[in-house]
Amino acid sequence: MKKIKVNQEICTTIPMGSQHVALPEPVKLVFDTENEVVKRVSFDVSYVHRGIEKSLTTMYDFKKAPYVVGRICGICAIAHSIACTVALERSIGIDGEVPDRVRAVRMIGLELDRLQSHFLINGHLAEVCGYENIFMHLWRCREFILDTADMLFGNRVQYDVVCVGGVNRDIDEKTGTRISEALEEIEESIGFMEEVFTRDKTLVKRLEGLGVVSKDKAFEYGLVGPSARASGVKTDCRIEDDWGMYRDFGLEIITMTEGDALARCLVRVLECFESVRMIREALDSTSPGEEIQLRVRDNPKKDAVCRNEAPRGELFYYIRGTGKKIPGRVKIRTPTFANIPILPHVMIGVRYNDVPPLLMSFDPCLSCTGR
Amino acid sequence: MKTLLILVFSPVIGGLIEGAFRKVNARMQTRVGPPIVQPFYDLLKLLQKRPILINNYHVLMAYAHFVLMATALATFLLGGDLLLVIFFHGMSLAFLAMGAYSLRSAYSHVGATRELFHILAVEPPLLLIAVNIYMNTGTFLLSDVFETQRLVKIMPFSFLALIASLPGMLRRSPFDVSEAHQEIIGGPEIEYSGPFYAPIYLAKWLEKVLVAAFIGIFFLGSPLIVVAIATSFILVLALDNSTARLSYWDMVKITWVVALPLVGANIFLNAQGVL
Amino acid sequence: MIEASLMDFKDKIRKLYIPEKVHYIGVDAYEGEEGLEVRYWFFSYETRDVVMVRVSVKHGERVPSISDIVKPAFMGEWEIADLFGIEIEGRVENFFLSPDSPRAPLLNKKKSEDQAGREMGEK
Amino acid sequence: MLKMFITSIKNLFRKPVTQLYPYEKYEPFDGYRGKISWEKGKCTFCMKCGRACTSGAIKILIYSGETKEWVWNPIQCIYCGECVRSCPFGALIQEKYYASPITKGEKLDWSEIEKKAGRLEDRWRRQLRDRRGKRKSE
Repeated sequence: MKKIKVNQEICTTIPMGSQHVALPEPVKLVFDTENEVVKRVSFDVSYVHRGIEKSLTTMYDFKKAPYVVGRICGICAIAHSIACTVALERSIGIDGEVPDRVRAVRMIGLELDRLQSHFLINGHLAEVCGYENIFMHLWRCREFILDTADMLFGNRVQYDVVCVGGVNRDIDEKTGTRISEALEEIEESIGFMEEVFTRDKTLVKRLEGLGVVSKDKAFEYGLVGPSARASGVKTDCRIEDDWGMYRDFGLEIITMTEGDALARCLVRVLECFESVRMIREALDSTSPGEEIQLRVRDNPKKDAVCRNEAPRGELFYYIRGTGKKIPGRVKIRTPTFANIPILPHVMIGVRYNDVPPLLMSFDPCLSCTGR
Repeated sequence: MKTLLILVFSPVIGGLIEGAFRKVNARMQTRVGPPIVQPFYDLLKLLQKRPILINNYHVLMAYAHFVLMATALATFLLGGDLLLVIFFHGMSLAFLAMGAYSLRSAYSHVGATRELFHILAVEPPLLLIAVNIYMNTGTFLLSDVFETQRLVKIMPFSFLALIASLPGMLRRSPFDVSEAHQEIIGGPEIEYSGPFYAPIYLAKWLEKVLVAAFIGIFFLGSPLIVVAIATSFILVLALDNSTARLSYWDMVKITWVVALPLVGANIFLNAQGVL
Repeated sequence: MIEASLMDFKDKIRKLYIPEKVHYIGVDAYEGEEGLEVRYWFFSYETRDVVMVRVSVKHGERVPSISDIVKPAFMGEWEIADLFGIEIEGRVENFFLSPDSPRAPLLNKKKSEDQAGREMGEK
Repeated sequence: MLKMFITSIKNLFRKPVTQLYPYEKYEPFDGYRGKISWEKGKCTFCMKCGRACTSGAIKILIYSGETKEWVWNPIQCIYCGECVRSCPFGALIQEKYYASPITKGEKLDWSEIEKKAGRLEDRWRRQLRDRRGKRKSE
């Protein structure tokens, strides 16, 4: 009997990217679809390589590094700065001497950043589901968080507050009280977000059961951050590699077991509550007026790593100190890098109109990935 | 004379409706929103842009879309046949889909398919409503229908069915699948640009006037006619702002499940002489 | 830190990597004075330690892919293949760099020129 | 869904939260990282700010004699404030206002300035070396 070979090229090819409305950043995904059901996926991320790793080993000395790596990502800037700084401090050998106040300020920065990032991505997710009103509401709430950050650090997103050996501005008493008032309002808006993602029927209908990642798959593909926690993997770099005081404050790791797009959203929402609690604890733990910057005399001389929990997941920095001002090698492994390999597997069999929400629920940040 | 007036004024009114849509939509999202004459600025800007021609057929279909939409509206306002209006409207959308099929763009193709589903979802309820109007007035000719006062009293369920198919007709969430800009970036309209997009943009205004006129039939002779039209548009916008986009099979399913039984019930009640 | 050679590093990784207990972080390369080395980074959930598997590689040597053991490893491997010009099995060309960008930008300049020359010679 | 429906209707009667930006002024908070201003009297041209600058947006031009110039490129600047912190004399202040956008007429030719600064620095280094050499030979 003669076998009939089905021509694979019959599929409709829908390219998504490198520029697309649903994508905040350039990545190219090509879907082969049949009746809008995705059969095959291929992807390309070669659009935004900026050579920051190279420039850190040739152009900038280590004191400028936190400012440079802050420019890798527009949303999780301070996560990069902190990871780089902590790795540099470990390389120099002064990480034990960093005062508590510095740790507290860094924690406040990172958690504020996490809040605004989670609001951003959940709002964007609602937007790609075609729910513009939620998008506007969530981004308005985010605007308030940005204002809070502006009040604290003088910038809305690029805080530029971390430097090697400390932080470069302190939070005074008056701002501290204003922040604690602002936190209550932020908590209210998180409550709104929670209500939206649990109660709103059309949104839940779109997201529920979309792109389920089982716990085994999550382990197998090494997922990180909220995407992993939504599948029930109990991992959080803030606990595992604690540069701040997260273990002292008893940070709770939020996990869910469903592993679908809705669970990934809800993990982010619940993490926001936890972030607000961390900011409160950090504000109360120390008082302003302590020394906020150590004098750095040495150059980085050891090999050091830092794993920091960016809003998107584990951020890994490796610095090879050579005893010179400029480190020998800086390796940056960004969270999205770990979350991309699973995407083609999750997307197969999904209807094309569910692809943008599915992609967004993993919270990709391609500029980070390109570096 | 009347014809001329209608031809001149309906795009202006359509533009204002479009502007009001944007303004109200913005206010529902607590934004300030653009000025109400923004659509006219947009149109002027579109006409000034450099024309980029992909193929002649594609552009021809854009004009066909516009001309048929205008014909549908003119037929309506001049008191022509109601069935003709609905067929012209459906054909106009079909031309848009055909134009979109003439390209190689994947988004355009997907959008065209979805546009056809739009026709599939929206036209049957409209036709049934027309049938219902015929039952009550004995004619499809609109000039005779116009003399009937307050149709809404005898066909309330048909009116509700019209409201239910409005999001589909106006391409508003939850049924904005054909232009779904986060998925297929405008669908059938994606490859039009500059002056070639202008007829499509104008046709959108005219479609809004057509929809408004359709709602108006039910309230003829009542002082509430403008209020009724405005309220139903605001309802559609509020629904737009409180739902996520559903898929096209959901659109067909929901529109049919909601609208068709409503009209059916009205036809049944009219036949029984209850209403 | 685990030192390994090109011959036995896959066995060592296979022994080390258990998906539920060890998290794969990434792969990285470094060009020191002694030559190129490829490092595989793992994190153990139990001991909370970062483990590095170091493999020294000569220029132009083929490195087998570990993506049959560690599934998400292919992206990191393609990246170092692009950035350091290391030959990795099953790589996709220009995954991270655009086609018109300089080859192997993270290598020291002189060596990368040598390699470019060699590639030209081969063609 | 129902709640958002009601909220949307309610929002029609609320004041919008967005601003018409160029017409309504935005007032930044205290400590906003804005424009960097330079006070000529306090500056000693020690070049610390230039060295601390991450993006190389500050150049100091030392001509022969007493004419010196401090140039700042508001486009290249990343507004981290490292120069302000590095200044031992308080000659640099970060104001809390936006650096206003540059119009065509006042556009800095930055590459030209960088070249000039490089040349001047080279000359200055050479002079220094010569002077040292003279001192040694004496």
